[in-house]
Amino acid sequence: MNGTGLLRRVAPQLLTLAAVLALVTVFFPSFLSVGLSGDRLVGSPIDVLKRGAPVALLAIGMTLVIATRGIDLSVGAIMAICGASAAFAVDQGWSLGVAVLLALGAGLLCGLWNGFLVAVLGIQPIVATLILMVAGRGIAQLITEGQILTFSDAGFAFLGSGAVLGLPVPAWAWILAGIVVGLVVRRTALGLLIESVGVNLRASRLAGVNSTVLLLTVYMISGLCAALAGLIVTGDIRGADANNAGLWLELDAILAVAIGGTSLLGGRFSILASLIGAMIIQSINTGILLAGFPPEFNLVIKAILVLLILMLQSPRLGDVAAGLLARRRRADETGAAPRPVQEAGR
Amino acid sequence: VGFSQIGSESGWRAAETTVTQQEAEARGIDLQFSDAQQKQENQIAAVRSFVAQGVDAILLAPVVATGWDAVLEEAKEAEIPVVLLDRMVDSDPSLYLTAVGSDLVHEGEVAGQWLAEQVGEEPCRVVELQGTTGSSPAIDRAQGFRNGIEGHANIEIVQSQTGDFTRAQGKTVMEAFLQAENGGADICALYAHNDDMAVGAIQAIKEAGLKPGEDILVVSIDAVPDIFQAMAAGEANATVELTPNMAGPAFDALQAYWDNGTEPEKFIQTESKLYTQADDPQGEYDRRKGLGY
Amino acid sequence: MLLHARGLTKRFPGTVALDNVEFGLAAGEVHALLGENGAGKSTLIKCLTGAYRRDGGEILLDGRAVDPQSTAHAQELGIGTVYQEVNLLPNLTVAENLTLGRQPRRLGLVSRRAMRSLAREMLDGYGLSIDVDRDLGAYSVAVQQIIAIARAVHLSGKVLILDEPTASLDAREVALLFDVVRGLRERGLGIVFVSHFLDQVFAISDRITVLRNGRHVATTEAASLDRVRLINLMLGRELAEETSHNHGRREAGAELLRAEGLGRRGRITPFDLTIRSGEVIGMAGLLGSGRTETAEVLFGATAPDSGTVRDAKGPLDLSTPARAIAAGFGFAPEDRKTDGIIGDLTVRENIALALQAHRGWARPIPRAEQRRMADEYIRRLDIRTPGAEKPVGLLSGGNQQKVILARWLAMNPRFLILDEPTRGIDVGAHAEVLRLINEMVSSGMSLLVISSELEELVAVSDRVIVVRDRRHVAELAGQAITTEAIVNAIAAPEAKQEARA
Amino acid sequence: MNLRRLPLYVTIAIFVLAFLLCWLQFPRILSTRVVGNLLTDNAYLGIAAVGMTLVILSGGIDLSVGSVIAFSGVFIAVLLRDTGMHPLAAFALLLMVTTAFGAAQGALIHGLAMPAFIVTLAGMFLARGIAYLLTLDSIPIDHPFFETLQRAYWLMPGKGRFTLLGAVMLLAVAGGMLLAHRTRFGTNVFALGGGEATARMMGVPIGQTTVLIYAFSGFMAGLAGIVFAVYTAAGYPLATVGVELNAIAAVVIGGTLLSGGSGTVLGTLFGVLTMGLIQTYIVFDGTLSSWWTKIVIGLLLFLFIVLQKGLLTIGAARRAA
Ligand SMILES: Nc1ncnc2c1ncn2[C@@H]1O[C@H](COP(=O)(O)OP(=O)(O)OP(=O)(O)O)[C@@H](O)[C@H]1O
Ligand SMILES: Nc1ncnc2c1ncn2[C@@H]1O[C@H](COP(=O)(O)OP(=O)(O)OP(=O)(O)O)[C@@H](O)[C@H]1O
Ligand SMILES: [Mg+2]
Ligand SMILES: [Mg+2]
Repeated sequence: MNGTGLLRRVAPQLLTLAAVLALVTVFFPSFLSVGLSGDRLVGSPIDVLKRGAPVALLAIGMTLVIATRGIDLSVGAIMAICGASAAFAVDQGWSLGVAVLLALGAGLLCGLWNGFLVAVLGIQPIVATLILMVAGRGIAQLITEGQILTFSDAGFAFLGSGAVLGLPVPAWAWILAGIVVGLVVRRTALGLLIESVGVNLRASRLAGVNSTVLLLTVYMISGLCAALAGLIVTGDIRGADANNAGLWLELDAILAVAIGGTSLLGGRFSILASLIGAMIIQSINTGILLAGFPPEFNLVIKAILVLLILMLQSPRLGDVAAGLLARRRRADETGAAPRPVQEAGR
Repeated sequence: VGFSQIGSESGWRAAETTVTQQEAEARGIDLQFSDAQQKQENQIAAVRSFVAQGVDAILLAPVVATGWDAVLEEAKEAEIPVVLLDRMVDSDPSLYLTAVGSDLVHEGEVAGQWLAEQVGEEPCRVVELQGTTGSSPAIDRAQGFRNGIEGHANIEIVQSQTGDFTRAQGKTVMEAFLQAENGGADICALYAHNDDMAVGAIQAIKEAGLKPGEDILVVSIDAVPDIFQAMAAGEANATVELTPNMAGPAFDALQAYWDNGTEPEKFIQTESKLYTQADDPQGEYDRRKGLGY
Repeated sequence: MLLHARGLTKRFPGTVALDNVEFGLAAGEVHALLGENGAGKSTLIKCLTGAYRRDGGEILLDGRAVDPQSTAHAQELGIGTVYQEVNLLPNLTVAENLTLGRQPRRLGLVSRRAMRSLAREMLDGYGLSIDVDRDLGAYSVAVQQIIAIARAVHLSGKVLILDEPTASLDAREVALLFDVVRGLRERGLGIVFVSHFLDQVFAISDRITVLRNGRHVATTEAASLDRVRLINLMLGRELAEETSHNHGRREAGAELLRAEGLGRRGRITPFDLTIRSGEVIGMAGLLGSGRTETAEVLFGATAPDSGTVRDAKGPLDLSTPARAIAAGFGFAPEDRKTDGIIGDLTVRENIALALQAHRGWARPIPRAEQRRMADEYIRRLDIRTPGAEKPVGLLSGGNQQKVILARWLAMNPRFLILDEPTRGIDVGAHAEVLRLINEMVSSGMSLLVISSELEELVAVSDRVIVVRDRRHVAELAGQAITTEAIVNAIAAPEAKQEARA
Repeated sequence: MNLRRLPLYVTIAIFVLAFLLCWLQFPRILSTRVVGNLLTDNAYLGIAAVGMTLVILSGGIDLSVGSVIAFSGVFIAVLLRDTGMHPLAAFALLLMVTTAFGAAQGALIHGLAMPAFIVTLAGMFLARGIAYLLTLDSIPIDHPFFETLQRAYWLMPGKGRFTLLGAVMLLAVAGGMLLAHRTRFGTNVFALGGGEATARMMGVPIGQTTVLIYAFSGFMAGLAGIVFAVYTAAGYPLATVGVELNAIAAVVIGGTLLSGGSGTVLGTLFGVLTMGLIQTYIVFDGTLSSWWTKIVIGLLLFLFIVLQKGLLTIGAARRAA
């Protein structure tokens, strides 16, 4: 997609983001201010970039999975597994590099498993990944033995809460991952093949697309993204919380993809739009926290905002409005034309 | 003995499970363990299965207070004594043998009183990290803390949000609090409904360039090992203990009941002890480390 | 006029599919609606039946303005329609498909028994012997087509619209259908008939309306028109040359492939097949006889469970389509909607897909190159589209078929299988496809062409394989290839094997 | 035998086989007590799953179910606490509310062409959020009528209880079967699942059907909420988190195609029972730690699904041959 095409594609998401930011600013006026504290930037926008990292990372992989007409419910559990593996490794005194490799390896393996169930055994994606969603947290707890496995490795903690050039590491992580994955799928033919499989698997196979390998790849990328997210949340709290790391984040990731305008029925996708979607969700979350409502309001506010956003983005909204208008106009013209007499059944 | 545990959602809960298993083993009791994954429906089903299996007694750590009448009656009909662990139920006391637990409201009070004592007459703006919205510890510990600071108009709770009992949410929400309260300069103390959230919040405070324990007082509940480590480093100020050893007293009561039918008291309260930096936090940490927290 | 459309206009982004079209249907007539691929025939029908919301114009039924909001509404008005793509539900049973929305009920519940007998009654007279309780998907496209027609006939109180109903039917079934249609005409229904088979059009129609590029060109009595004039009206130009018989024009090349004992249990009885380079093998047979299965086994779409295929260098691995493609095979399937096009992707991407899949994801075809390819084939195959970036699902049926052909031409395979390549293609394109086939063959490619149109087979084939009951029963070659010979081979239980010239 | 029935038979066969295996290990599992428990403990899930089956058959999904159940309990509890209403009146009011809620979701899905997954995800947030707004506490219900409902059971030989709740579930399944397989509406649901565009061309009233489907699911979720409220005699806003996923899993294990258009309501019942059996087995085992419980549930789920898939493939191949 060239520059203007890309801009047109993500325009609704950008507008929505702007609207959400404006809304939050109304409730919390200093929301948009960014300052410099020491050598790092601070302020709510930076918080959004940082806190949105797990969902943004998950959304990258999820976008590809959804583009193949799949869904990956297990990413939250994979985060827990990978965080636990890394914390375990650090706890054992292994080097940070080993820990990171172990976590990424675990993520790839989980993705491979999902991909195997979907692509080779032909199990429906939602069920296939449900298995790991249920079992994955158990595996993570097995690794941590049910505890919150804490560590004090400064390097690992840096992954979660450090900053480079003023920007938090998690923000760098998703931005870079987004660019890398985005470039890989768009500069190679991967994106085209993924979309083709998502639109029509059978026809794609008959055109020679190796859908099995493609699906495996896509689920593995999703696993890898989840592994990165897991590393970040684990590093952030300096401990692997197998039970809570990434809990229900898969739903937020799917939401981000949907807000990003990628159809849950597969086909055309945009990673950039999904990432903006993730930032929209995070802005809502942070906004709710900052605005200081009682916590019991959180869910209702979020639900209403999400519904509003989706309704405004729905292509049908224009149609429906136009339809209503047109009907009124036509009725005006013909002086309330009588509806045709319905034929009695035969 | 069948043991229906809520789940393994926090370090404390895991420790309770471990301790229960250890206590059972020490007494030669065959423990049937069932994890309900935070769902009452699973717990009810598990208790029913225990009854169907014909166990000798049931330990139940109820996820909520309500909704136990029917299944407890079934156990009673099958003459299986039920002991409640660490949380109460709303049912008629005749339906269970006894309950072992601490008083959640009291825990909050202890924390609140400590803070009131600590700040004296100084004005103090407190931020509160609540537990999971709607859970009974969240409700009771919030209430207790308010009781504890009652009459001290200088202490004001200015922010209150849920941190879901987790470290990550504790940290996230604390970051927002710091943003909202002038970079944290306006905050005098943090009250967290459990230690895990406090540990997360402490990191957020440090990352904002403030000193937890000094710039912002930190008081929380549970007394898990990590908070002692923080206390030893001077980053947390106080915690209220909730002992994970609920099973010990429970087994004692059961033993007495089996031996000669002694009906124990209906509520066996465990102590809600306050620990501060003065109480040898390093030593407490070492003592607790191996308990499976 | 029974049904009258005035000034009908329908715009799609980038196209005006209907431009102020006038169309009148009288009671008791069969009115053929003709035009090239993309002329707007299907769009007109969809506007008439409420499937599309029109942008302008009015529709009169029995002189009263009607405004069908949905196909259900049109059905209530007494308009029954068979749309171009077989629009039935493969996951429902035949009986459910036939009676959907009108299932007989007892005490509020659907009565299965009454539904079954109603369904059987509806199918009466079409010469089908099928189990109405089986899922529709278990039957071939042809059977589904007949069921769709039976459903529409049942629904049409006043008007019956048939959009290319005969595309997948054989001569016998067409004859049966025409009997039904004539019966309805007697009863005073108005019937709209769309087809690219001009013989059929002349056989059944009373009047003809021709559309071109979304505009109304002419409406005349069928009797007053001859083939050439009609074609000129449709094309707006003279058709270059009629394709002719090619007997003896080609030299058989060297042996390219040899299949031995290839088959799959339950699908196709093991067969032997030799393919020489630069020849066209035609494949004839009744519907459901196993022609598609032969193609699928050859292409790895269904893995064979016996036999081998080898070329000069040795055995080939044809276990998946991708491997077959790697071995230089290509396959344009019969059911283009589910097996052919990738609807949401653009014409460009659809054309480039096979080549791209073959090169692997890491070696993308540069966009400029894709564009060049797409533009070239749009020009060469005369694909009617506003541009290469149009989603292929929005093209008219015939143009979709051309896009799939383009996909394989871009691969330049040594052996290409075309399953019903001319189905649903207009006269102009039809000649074009046949010309293409000849062109490909003369460049050394070998083809296997499956077709229900025997003339077409006779015209292009060097050899013809006849399939019956899932086995290859005869092979004709050279001068022996005549429609009579093929019909005899299909019909005669003991086909004359000596037809092998 | 019709090919479309195969998944149902496979599901039933797997359930019976699994039950036999459990019985070999724990003979006590074959008792009326366990069977009674299986029906009672899974009553709310079964009812919700019937609604979910129709939704999935139509090619949709309803994630709001768990939250609606929780909302229902809270709604009833608050009504009974704060007004003098009879529980039956409260039930009726609740069913109207949840049905309307479902219908609204359906209307959004159809009217704005938004994916069901997302609309119902928002619905899930909304329903639980409203439950929070009603109360944060768990509210006990101690109405005599509730006790009557709770105590209504038939004592089977062997001390097992066939409860009213279990009966309600079986009725709901029977009703669902009639609705899905024997009404025009049901066929329309299948048609929608087979392909929306095609169904539209065939004259299926898409909008009306979609709204009705989600309204039905909302109704069933409300009914499940009532059953759950009776089951626990309380309303609790945090209850039944994630039940929608269990319901979906039960529907799929029951042989319904998640992409829609193929499946049976009866299969769903066996899917629910299979999930219940897994739970029971794990409690009977009693040695699994928290994490092993999760892993084993996952493994068993995997096993069931793969076995089902395998049997289906073999069955289909055999028929083709
Ligand atoms: N839904 C749609 N969106 C956009 N363009 C469309 C759509 N449907 C049809 N068109 C365009 O409208 C024009 C007329 O198409 P239509 O299907 O009516 O042709 P047709 O005469 O039926 O052709 P064929 O003989 O190939 O079936 C074509 O250019 C096609 O690309
Ligand atoms: N007239 C009919 N009555 C009953 N069953 C039929 C009829 N025609 C086809 N079938 C069934 O449909 C199945 C699928 O046929 P299919 O279309 O694959 O065969 P084919 O040889 O490729 O035919 P085609 O000529 O359409 O390419 C066959 O197995 C056959 O049993
Ligand atoms: Mg057409
Ligand atoms: Mg065929």
